[in-house]
Amino acid sequence: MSSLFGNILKGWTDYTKGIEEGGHHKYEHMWGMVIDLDKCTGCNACSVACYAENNIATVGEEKYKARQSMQWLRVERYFDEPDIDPGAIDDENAMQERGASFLPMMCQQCNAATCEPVCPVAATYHTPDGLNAQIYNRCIGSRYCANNCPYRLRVFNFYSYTDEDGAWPEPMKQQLNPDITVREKGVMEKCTFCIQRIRAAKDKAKMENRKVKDDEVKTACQQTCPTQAIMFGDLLNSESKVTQAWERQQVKLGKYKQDRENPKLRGYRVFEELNTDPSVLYLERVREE
Amino acid sequence: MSEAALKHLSETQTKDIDENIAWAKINQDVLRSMENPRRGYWIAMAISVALFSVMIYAEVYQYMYGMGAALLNTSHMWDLYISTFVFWIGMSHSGTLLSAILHLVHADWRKPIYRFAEAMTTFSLMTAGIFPVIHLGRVWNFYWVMPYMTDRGIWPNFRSPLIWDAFAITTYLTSSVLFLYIGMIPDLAICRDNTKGWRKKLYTWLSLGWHGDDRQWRNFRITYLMIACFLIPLAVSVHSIVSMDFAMAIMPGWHVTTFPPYFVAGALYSGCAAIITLFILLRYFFKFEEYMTFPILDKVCKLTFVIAMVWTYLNLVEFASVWYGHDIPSKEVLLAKAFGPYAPFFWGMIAFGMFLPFTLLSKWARRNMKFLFVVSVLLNVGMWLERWMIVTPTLSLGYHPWGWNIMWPGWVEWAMVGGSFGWFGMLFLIFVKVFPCVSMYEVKEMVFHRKRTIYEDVDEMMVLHKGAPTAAEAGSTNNGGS
Amino acid sequence: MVKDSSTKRSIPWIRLSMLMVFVGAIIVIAAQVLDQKLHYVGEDVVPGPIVPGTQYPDEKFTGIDVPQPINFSHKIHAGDNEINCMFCHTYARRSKVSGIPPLSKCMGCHTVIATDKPEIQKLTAMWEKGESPKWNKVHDLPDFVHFTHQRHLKRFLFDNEELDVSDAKRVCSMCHGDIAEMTVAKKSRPLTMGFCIRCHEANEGPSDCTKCHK
Amino acid sequence: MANHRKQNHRIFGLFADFEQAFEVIAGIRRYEVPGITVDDVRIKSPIEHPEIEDILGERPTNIPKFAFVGGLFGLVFGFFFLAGAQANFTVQPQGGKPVITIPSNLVLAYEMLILFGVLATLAGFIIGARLMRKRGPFYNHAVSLDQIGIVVERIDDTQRQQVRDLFARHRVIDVFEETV
Amino acid sequence: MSQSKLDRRQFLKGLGLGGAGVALAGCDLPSYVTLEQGEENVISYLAPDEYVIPGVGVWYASTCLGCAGGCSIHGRVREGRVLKLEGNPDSSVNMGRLCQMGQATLQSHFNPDRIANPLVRKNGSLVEASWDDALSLINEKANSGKAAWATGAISGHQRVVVETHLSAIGGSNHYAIEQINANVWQTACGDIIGDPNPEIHLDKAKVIFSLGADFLATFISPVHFAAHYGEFRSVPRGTLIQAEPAMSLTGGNADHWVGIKPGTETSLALGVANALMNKHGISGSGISNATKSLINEHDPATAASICDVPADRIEKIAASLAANSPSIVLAGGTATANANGYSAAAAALMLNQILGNIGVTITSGRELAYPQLGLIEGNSANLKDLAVDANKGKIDVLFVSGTNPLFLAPKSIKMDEGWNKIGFKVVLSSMLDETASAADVVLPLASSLEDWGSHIPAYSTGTRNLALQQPLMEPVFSNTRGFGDVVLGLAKQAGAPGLDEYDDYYGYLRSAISVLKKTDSEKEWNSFLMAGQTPVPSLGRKLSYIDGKISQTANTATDGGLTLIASARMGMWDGRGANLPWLQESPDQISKVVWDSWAELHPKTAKSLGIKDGDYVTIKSSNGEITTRAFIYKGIHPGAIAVPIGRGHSALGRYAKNNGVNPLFILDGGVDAKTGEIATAATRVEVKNAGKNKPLAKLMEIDRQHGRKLVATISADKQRITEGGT
Repeated sequence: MSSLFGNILKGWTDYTKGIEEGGHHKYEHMWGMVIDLDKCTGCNACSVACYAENNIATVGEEKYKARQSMQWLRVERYFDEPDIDPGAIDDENAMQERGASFLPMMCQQCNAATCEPVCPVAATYHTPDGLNAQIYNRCIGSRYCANNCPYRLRVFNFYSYTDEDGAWPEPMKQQLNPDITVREKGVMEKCTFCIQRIRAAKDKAKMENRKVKDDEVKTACQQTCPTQAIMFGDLLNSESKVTQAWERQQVKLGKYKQDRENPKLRGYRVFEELNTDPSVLYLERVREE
Repeated sequence: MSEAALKHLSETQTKDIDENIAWAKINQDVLRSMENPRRGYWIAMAISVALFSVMIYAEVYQYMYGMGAALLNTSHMWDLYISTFVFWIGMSHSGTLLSAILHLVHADWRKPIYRFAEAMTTFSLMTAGIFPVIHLGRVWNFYWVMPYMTDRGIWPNFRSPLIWDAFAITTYLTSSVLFLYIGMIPDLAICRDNTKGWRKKLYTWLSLGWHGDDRQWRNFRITYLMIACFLIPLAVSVHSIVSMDFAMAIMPGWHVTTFPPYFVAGALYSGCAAIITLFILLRYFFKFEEYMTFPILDKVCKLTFVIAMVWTYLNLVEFASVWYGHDIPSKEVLLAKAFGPYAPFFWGMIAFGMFLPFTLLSKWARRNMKFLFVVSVLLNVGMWLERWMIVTPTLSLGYHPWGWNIMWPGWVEWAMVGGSFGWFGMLFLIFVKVFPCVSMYEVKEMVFHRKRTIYEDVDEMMVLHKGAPTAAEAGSTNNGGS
Repeated sequence: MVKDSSTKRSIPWIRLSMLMVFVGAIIVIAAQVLDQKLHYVGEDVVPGPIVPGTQYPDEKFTGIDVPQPINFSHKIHAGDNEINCMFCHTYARRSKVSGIPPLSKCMGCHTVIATDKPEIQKLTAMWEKGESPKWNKVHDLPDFVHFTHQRHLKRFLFDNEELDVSDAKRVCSMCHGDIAEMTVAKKSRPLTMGFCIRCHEANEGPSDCTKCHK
Repeated sequence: MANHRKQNHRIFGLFADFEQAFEVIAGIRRYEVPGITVDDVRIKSPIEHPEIEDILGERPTNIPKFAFVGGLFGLVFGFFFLAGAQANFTVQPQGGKPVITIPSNLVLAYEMLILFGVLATLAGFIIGARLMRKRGPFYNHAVSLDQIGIVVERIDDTQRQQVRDLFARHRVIDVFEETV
Repeated sequence: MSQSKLDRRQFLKGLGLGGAGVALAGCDLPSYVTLEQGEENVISYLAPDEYVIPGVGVWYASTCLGCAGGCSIHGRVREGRVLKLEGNPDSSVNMGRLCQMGQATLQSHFNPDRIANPLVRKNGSLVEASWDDALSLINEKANSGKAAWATGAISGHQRVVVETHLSAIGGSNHYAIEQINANVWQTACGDIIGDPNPEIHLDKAKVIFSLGADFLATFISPVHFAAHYGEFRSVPRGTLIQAEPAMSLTGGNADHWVGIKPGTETSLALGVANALMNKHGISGSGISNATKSLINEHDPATAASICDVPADRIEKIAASLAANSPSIVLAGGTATANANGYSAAAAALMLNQILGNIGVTITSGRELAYPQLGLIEGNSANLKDLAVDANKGKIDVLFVSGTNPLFLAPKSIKMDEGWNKIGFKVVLSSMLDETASAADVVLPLASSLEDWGSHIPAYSTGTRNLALQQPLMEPVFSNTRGFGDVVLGLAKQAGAPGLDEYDDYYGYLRSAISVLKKTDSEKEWNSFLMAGQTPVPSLGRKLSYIDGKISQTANTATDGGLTLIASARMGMWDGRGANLPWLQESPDQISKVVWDSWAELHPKTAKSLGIKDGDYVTIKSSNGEITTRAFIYKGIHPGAIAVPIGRGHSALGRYAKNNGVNPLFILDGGVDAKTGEIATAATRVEVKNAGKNKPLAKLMEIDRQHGRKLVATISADKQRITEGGT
């Protein structure tokens, strides 16, 4: 009975607080990212590092072709430049004058995530770290969250990859990271900002009775990035590089339209206008005209 | 029934029902329809079972290989399962809603046909309920959507439209089963009195000792009325909630304000069409020419046409609101529906859903069984396409161009869709042999009241002034029962 | 005198309906009180070996007897000789896993102590062969559960000024029961999620899923 | 007053002609049988007769109240159930939405309202209609077919004959009696 | 020593490998089922070191052997299993970063298709044998006749032992084979500025003008250059100009990508030089008259017509080079993979000279004080030599390791005939690749994460370091042996002097390094291992420009057909990546294709040939044909067709086998005139539609953003206004 009705009388107002407080709880952290698209060379090291860190299954050509691939971090490549030379791509005889545009896309860890409210079993929810968590063992695979993700950044285990002809034939199993659950078939998964690393850092900090330091948590993609185009840190920690970068770009959380006195600043968030409030800030790619 | 006779009937039959029909005949006809199935019945049953077993096989296959067996992919997380789910939910609306509404407005022509319509409601709900379950990635955990107490202290997420579905469908199923059952009690009593063996036991148990005294009738009438009142808002809410699966989502083409009424209208529409189909089938197989008469069919057709127009209107409203809105992605989805790879199905939906109903305007069509049968089936095909065109094009053309791709359902999905019809047919076929699919007592009421309206004045005179009627008058007022 | 007609009987409908509303409300209130008691008051929670300043559900569970390669007796070590748990399970305070003591640790004593016992001889034989015994896991959580001994020891032992390290046994017994009375370890607490949750609620532990599931 | 008499005969007449049956009731209403009021009359019919009820007099039922109470309970219970569950399940704040979300809870409470309402109605029906108990006296299959029966209760010997005559006058097909 | 080795090994004995099995039980069953007792095992440590804690990862330093770059890595070891590799932040090579191939080294280590036991060819087929049999067989065969070694890039003490063994068995030829190399550029640098491996300061440059040098992916030390590229892009932001026939990763990141006609890079460089001198008054100091006259022949218009590049584009390049100093001009990759490769490199250096970059952005490197340890970069000329010598019968016994000649060799150089002429072939390999499966004896090697070794990185600035490679875990396949151990053993049994004191390679390496570092203390040694590298004495060089190497600029004949470019990609590399699912599934940076080869075509060409995206195209040269699917985009010169190297294996395990095509097979014998490098970008081919269409498996099915703000681009001028920089 107790867990049936519980303590709704206590702090009713707490429970009914809305988006302006970002939910009812106090955030311990607000992990965020900055990706400089001018430095990003699209070399894919981040993507492979992600496979290595997070026990992501490789699916093989046929399934990849059927778009059942499992990558959490995909480096997209575009050939058009709407902001500099819109017409260029339509000219059959032209050359690819300014190279290609690369865009590393991982889960944007939205603070008003569209995936969270629709999950029937609350397998995806918002953590006090400001992360968009996915609890694999709670997931029943209704796949509503993925349908509702405008970024298409959630991947689903359409098959079972754990058996011998799967993604990890012996002895590849030995490489699997014990800090991460290996997902079974029928489970939704996505980028977690390397939550196992965050947890390790937080536990370490707690053991030493201190706060988590900036740069103490490095995500796999950030750590391996050859040009260091990826920055990761705590947006609540005013000293952190990420916070400073966000401030420099005059981008704030909790808005779907930034009012910046300098419109030429490079910072922007993908699909910000959908009011998903993502935590990943991209810096515009720069090219000579 | 012979061709000529049918034709003749279609011209001569002008009354909803012939009030001089003998009551005993009503009982006989209906009870006969419940006995010794003929060959056609067994063939139909065999087909249904076959389809259903294919579905079972497909489900087992999918269970073993994962959802990939259904060729779903990162962009198309949903496909036929959900659209067929919506389709069956839609089917379920006619029966109850029509029956309830017409009951409230005292349209007594509903009486011969509402029984099987309500049965249809129940069974299409039971069919619809299958789909959300089989489309789960981990189907063995489906019960986690139910709000049950556990020592882990975790609950479903009541924000999720899927949970609303679960609640709504459970409620709707319970209520419509009760509606069907309560409406059936007097008939069950009749069956009880006229059968023997296991059937007698069954009906005795089900008829709850009904013996038709005035107290029971009074309570019965009120109960029926109350439940009808409950069901109308319920039915509306159920399909609005189903529509919210989409309307609550952010995806272009789903995030549409007019979806709830649009879905409800579509539901009624497909339901009416289904009623016509079953009407014709039952009438043909069980020789119910005297009860399921042309005039009633005529009325149903007109109703269908009206609802079709409502649906058409809402459909056009949706297009317009998208077209004149500023949401580019939604507009892209709309254009892709019309001119993209799914265009044939889109236009098929438009043709069947919007234009075909106009044939119902012609009297000839409304009186031509074969033609009507084809039309009604096509209307439902159109409505199924509508659901598919709601679910899939949006998924193939979302916000992020990376996710854009075309996907065609594989055999597993088709097997599930076909199997659902098998399952439905199976249940319905069992129903018509176990329960009276025409409401006997209400047909009797219909007859009785129509007669009273005729002889009203005579009665007045007799009761108030002359006292006991003479034999001659009595003969003229004999209801033909004895 | 069976005079049946509902006209005679009149039920106070309004009052009845009010009553129903009250029933609903009362259920809720009752739940509140019950809730308070269960979650935040220690009395009706039976503590095991007392760990000051904590309440936790004392649920019993009778595990199966898991055979082990060496019939190690916790009773002799932790019980009779009162060796601190963390003397052997030395990793518990430094890692998420408590760890099986390395063979070298056993040999540290058993080169001299009780060398005549058959089990010890088994041990010695293994040590000389340079192979480790293959222990069977007794307290085995699902793989999607990431429990960490480190943090729990810190919370209940090291940060608990009423305890000092020698009382480790008490803290361990919160989840492992009275191991000191067993020979080879045996599961004596359910270790289900409910078990964890109740303890976390009673002691204001974190309620964030990702603390354990990732 | 009728309800003080000790007589305990019941008489049951079966009529083929509904109009005649109504005549009998009309007759009783006109006190053609002294001491017998419409309160002592019950009819058994294959169909329902709303029109008879004004003759037999107003006999209200409790079903609407059942429905009302059931619905009300569904609403209250539904909302508190959900709210309580959510309040206990505080680990699931989502996208900055409140823990107890009024709109969704209202939708669900609404469904619960209808569910409990319908169930209560059914209960009311079963209680009010005296279903699921021994079938009453004088049940005749004809009643479920096409004939209407009239039961007159609590009559003594003198009235018995008068009632029989009344029945006979309206071409009764069959008459049964019993003494309880 | 051997004692300390024992300790070293000891800690690797893990808490069993239960961990992986545990994780794999997965999350699909309700918890009460997985709350099991006594189902899983724990193997305790025997006698662990103090710092080894179960459940806590320990990081060990080692060296990545993904390519010759020699990045220093840290491997995360937990419960005795290496789980993840990261760059070593202290390394001057990769500053803690790593490329995808480095990350994927793990999978070559845990690869299911590794060779577990020695194989010996008995009546035609390879059968498993014991080490003793294999070695004794080698012993009787190897010491007779002319022996040779074929390796990949090799350095450090492995090189020493290999050469010791070679001399012990009386062989002289050591073929170091690397298909992907910067040989032409380095030779040119050696000849012209007197330093084959100068320091290239991308971060200092304001403009990078690169003739085909894919320094972000395949040029000498990709991670290092990528790191510097990052700084080059940060404020003040430099401009990257890339001229190449087919877009490489570097080209994909260029501010100006110049799709140039294959083989005409020299003319482009001359044209730019011409514009610089005539329009921007750059005095060609130190330029010989011969060169000057060459330059004068190439006024932008002429150059443009030769290179099929708009003249104003050449002007633009010259302008930005003139305006922003210092700049840097590189040549490599496709630019140097044709008959004129050497002069292209020379022309690039000439441009550096007249722009005054030499000594500013191109400064002198340092060379190792111990040349015998130095890196042999390896090149494809050696591949050809190997084939030629083999055909001439100059080789009776061949030891192969770290390279795959049978896969890399074009048909035209008749490698397989030569191979069959070789009497006795021993392959030391961890994977059964084409070469290994054609060998007489295959010795299974430990993976690079199980082995000892010392390496000289291909490129590093400042002091030269000796990168140390140490085992990160117990061998996955117990019967494999380290490269050093095997070669040392071979050398010993071949009677090489002075090796008997070392019972294994670890001992050898340890003593050699202690000699090198003049210390033998355990502490020092452990500090070396912890750092993963240790500085070694090196001597500075000085640069001096010698002109006149630009021999001729004649273009390859332009008869019908297209020029096939066998393009090098980071990922598959020269084919060694093909057996790693992570690399197979990580999309190519430009085409985004996975798990298969593709042929890049310009839409114009495609239209004229009637080819659509995803069509199978047959590419036919004088040496045969390959059929693969077309990828049509505008990052390639209309006169060229590019097929990536690395796929099309007939062996090398389940992931690589029968996957894609190998463009190297159909190259004609063309080589660079000066260095003899196999010209991978100069083969004339006929391309026709094979008539079948099957869309490629790609990450992206779209090339444009369709009005979404996904990758926003801002012009550099605007960026300078807001973020400064000139």
